[in-house]
Amino acid sequence: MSEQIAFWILSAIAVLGALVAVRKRNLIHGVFALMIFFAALSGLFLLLLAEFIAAVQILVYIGAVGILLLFAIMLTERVAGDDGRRMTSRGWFWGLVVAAAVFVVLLLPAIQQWPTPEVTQAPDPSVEELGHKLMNPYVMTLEVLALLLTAALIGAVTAAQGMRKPKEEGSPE
Amino acid sequence: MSLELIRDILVATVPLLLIFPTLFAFTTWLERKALARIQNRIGPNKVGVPLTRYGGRFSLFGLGQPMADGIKMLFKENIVPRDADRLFHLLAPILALIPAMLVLCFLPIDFPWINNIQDSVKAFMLDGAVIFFFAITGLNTLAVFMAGWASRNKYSLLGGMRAIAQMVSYEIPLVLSAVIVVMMVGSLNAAEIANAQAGWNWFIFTPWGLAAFIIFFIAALAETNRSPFDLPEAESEIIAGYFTEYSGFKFALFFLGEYIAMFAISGLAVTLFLGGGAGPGVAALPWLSVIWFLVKIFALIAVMIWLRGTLPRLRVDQLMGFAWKFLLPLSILNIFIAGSALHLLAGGRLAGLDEKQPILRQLMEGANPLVVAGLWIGALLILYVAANGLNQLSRAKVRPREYKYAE
Amino acid sequence: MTTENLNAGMDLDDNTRSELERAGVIVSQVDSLYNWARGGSVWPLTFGLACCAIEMIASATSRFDISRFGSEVFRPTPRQADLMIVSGTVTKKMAPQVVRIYNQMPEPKWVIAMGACAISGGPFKQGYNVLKGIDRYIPVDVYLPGCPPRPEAVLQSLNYLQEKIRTQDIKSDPAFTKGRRQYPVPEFTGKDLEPPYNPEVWQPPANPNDKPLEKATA
Amino acid sequence: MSSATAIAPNYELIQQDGLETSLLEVSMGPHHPSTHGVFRMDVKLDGETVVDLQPVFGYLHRNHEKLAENMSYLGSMPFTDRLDYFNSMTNNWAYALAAEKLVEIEVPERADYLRVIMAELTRLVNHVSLVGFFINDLGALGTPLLYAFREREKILDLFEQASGARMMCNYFRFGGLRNDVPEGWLDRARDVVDHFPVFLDEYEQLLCENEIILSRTQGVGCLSRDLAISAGITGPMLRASGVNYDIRKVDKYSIYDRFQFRVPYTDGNVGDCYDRFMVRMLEMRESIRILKQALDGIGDGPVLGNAPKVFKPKPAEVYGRVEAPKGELGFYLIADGTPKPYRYRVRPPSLINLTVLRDMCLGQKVADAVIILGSIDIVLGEVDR
Repeated sequence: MSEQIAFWILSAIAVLGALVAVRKRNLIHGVFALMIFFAALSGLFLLLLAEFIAAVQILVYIGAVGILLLFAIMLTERVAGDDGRRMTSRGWFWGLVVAAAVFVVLLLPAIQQWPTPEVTQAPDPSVEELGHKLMNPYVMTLEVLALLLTAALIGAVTAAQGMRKPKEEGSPE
Repeated sequence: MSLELIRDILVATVPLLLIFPTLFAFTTWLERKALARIQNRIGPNKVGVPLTRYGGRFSLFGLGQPMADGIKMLFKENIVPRDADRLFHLLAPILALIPAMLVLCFLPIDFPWINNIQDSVKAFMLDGAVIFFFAITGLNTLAVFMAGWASRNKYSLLGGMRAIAQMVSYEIPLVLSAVIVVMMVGSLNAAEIANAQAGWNWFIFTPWGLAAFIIFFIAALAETNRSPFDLPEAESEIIAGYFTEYSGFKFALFFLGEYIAMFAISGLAVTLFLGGGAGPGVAALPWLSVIWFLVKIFALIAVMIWLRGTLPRLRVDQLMGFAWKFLLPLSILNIFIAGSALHLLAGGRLAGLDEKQPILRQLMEGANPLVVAGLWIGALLILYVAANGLNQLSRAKVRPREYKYAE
Repeated sequence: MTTENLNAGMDLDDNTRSELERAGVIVSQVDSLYNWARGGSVWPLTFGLACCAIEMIASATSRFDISRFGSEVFRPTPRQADLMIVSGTVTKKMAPQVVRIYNQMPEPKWVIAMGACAISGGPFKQGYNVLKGIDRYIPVDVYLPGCPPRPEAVLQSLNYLQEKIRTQDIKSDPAFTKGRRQYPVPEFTGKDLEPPYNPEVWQPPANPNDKPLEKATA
Repeated sequence: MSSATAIAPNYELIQQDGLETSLLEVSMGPHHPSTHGVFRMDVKLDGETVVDLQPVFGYLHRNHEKLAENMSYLGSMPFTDRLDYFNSMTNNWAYALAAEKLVEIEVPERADYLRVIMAELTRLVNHVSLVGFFINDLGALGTPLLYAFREREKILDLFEQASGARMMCNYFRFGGLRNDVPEGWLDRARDVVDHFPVFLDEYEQLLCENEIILSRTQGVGCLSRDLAISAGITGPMLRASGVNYDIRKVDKYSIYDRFQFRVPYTDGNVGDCYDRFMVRMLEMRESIRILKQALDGIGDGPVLGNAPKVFKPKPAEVYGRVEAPKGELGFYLIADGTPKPYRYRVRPPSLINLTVLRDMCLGQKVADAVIILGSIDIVLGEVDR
């Protein structure tokens, strides 16, 4: 019961945060709304007992991506937009259609398996298990990804080298 | 949700919210007194028991000072600049305090009253407690930025920008030095890390642990904006930095948040490197572990105060250079050293270890003392040479100069 | 420091006393606790104007040590300060800034006019660019004479101020009755400050010969 | 951003890569914790880098020169105290020298010795407090400053015993001193002077090898030899830029030719904040040398020649100058035969040393601008007068 209540509250916060993030013209307000969305998402992960993912969600998305966004915004000139102006574009209809299509596609696996089969074996989402998974079967994937990210980081540094002063390379990961 | 659970949560959290703010008040007094002694002064000694005259008989070494400051701040007028972003201006001090308070739950302090509550309520029993700690302390950055941006003051903005750059940079060496401990224990669980160091098996007594502790402490100073890394609030340059426009109780909240963050990060350092609640006499009297934990926290805070009284401030580019060019390579090298050492100690039996026990201790049991001694000397040597070399590399080149005398 | 202020807490008129009785003893207790607190924690502003600033700094140093009274926390920003020590000559170019900084301070706030110059213009009174006393624009709580006053005198003026605070009555304290005291910032018009004084806080002294003296002193 | 390039010709705005950032304009002062009084720097910042800096002063203009023109010659003496309020004794001396040239008064020997003692003690007070303030600007929370002030108090006690006032001594008179020092003063002075090197050792140990101070001050705010000479810089700042110029040696005014002392200066290679700091530290040692010799060599005798209190000098123009702790302090007097000077002009070392502030700050960080200002050693009473 309490999980249900928490789920609905967190979901409401997440949706509201996402909406505000999209609608706000003031960039800083938008970023902070986005962070609220991330925080609510992290709460939802916690409800699913995925505590490691929840922590990483905060660490990476709020701590790193959000800060990076703030940095990018501070480098631009006009921060505060006009909140009063309505945000419409001519292609809103097609946008809506595409959004709906993506939503359906995402839900497709769940729809296909309707009604949901009984869970026979409870997952064990402990950090330890995750560590073993990462270090045994998926170690190659992890390393390749890490290499890719390092390459991207070095590339970013190289690209930024010509500029005035290297800003933070960003993510603490 | 059962009543017991709610009771347990309250039992686990409410005392923390009472104890640490009280300690904060005491720490401000301690800091003022200690700085005064460093500077050849006496420090506050007139304001003692409430409702007595100043300089009365009951001055109690000025222990009433924090209380007077607190009451005064509470009733001080709250000013919001006209152009400020009112919502963010209000939220920033609150957001600065909440993460600092929150992470206190992750410190494995065995208060007597939490022995009876269920493990699932204890935050430090979480499998990923250490990761959570870093994730939540990182939110402090946002509060600082919010304060700097919302005040619409140029000094505040400069302070906020400095704070973000500094905190994001120093988080990396901070986390990387904690990785060493996680490697040696094989767990992210704060309670397990503390238990692994029971007796005198503190990780600071290993070469890589010592190096990691020093890196961690330096990065922690920067994370909590303490001298010599107090650039975001550098008085002589940018007035009061991000809280230039804060008055009254909001300012007090910032102050409180800053000190609670100091407690939290020192508490983590104690958990990771200084054996948690371990200390003499704990085996006989379990409640002593609380005392030892707090004593260790205060020892670290005393060092912070001492540094504040002695060192000047770094410049912003030197600060960043220090994090990226010195601390980061050193902490990565340290991880390599620790990993190789564990591997050498294990001699191929790493896979056969009991996963529920701290790795380092199992390895140490069957190890040859000569190998251990060789490893330690080697590790210390490598670290020393590396630190020296990095220092030479990252130091700015200066032209030679000579002082002459004319008769 | 005037005597009325000193005795404000003790000589209650009947009206206030009956009001106090209705509110119970607690009111007066809260009063004195609050006065104890704000008197013991007067944080000055880091604000030096001229020679006196050095003696103000000296009062915080080892030999004199203002921190004994809880006042060594010199705040660089007016937002967090309680006390403004106007230490030194206020020129006509600086006076608008002084008033502006005073306006930026949150209530309750106090002012010490330190040194002859801040009180009356001091030795430079005859100068064309010197304001003849900061009390023309902002209310001054303690006048501290000297040129410059010794650090001990700074400490004594702080003690006077604490005495004054301790006997203040919250109900009649301007800090709580009026909202933040903000006074019009004078403007330097090239010749003189406009207006020459703030009539709310200062009036030209009465001439014993009963002749209006406004123009002459301004 | 072409306008920005125009305002800062010798700092290359790095905008080539198309990153359009806006400049931040900050007005530092007149109320700022580290402007050493009421001084304002209008700073344009690119991030944290100073691209333009305009000093604004006049916030402490107290009409010193105009007041002096309406006063007898001796009447201005207490006002000179308040010029550079750290060094009232040397201010007195420079003015007394000018006036003594005007009316040609002889100064008794004992008075000359006492003048030297007072001036060198003043130099100690000034340098030691300046170093304290300088380290304070670096962010050291006052510990070195408070140590410096602890020593300063000892010297101020001597001043007080001699003249009756701690800071505004008003001790010099045309033709000597106002009064002789009290009995036992010389012994007490010797005591203070003997103990000062102990403190200096401690101070040097604390500061001169500190890694943070080294990295903060070396290579910051470089002043080249040529610019220093052409801008008319004097005092320790000039010597830190590698010019051996000390009025005590050049003019040999008073009895400075009787003392053995050296003038520390650099090889002119760098001329940064560290050099200015070090030159002052070294100068203090030499001051102690002079003080020891003066305290040993002082004899008995009167301290005031027979100078009238009010006099009408013949029309003339004179310039008297001393090596004040901050540089060349000069008084230029034009007498027109009346008891008041026709023109009274001060050559303030602080103001003239301040003229190169912009050149030293451009391209540095904002934190450096603060310490560069601190290393110039200005006192606003003298800058604005």
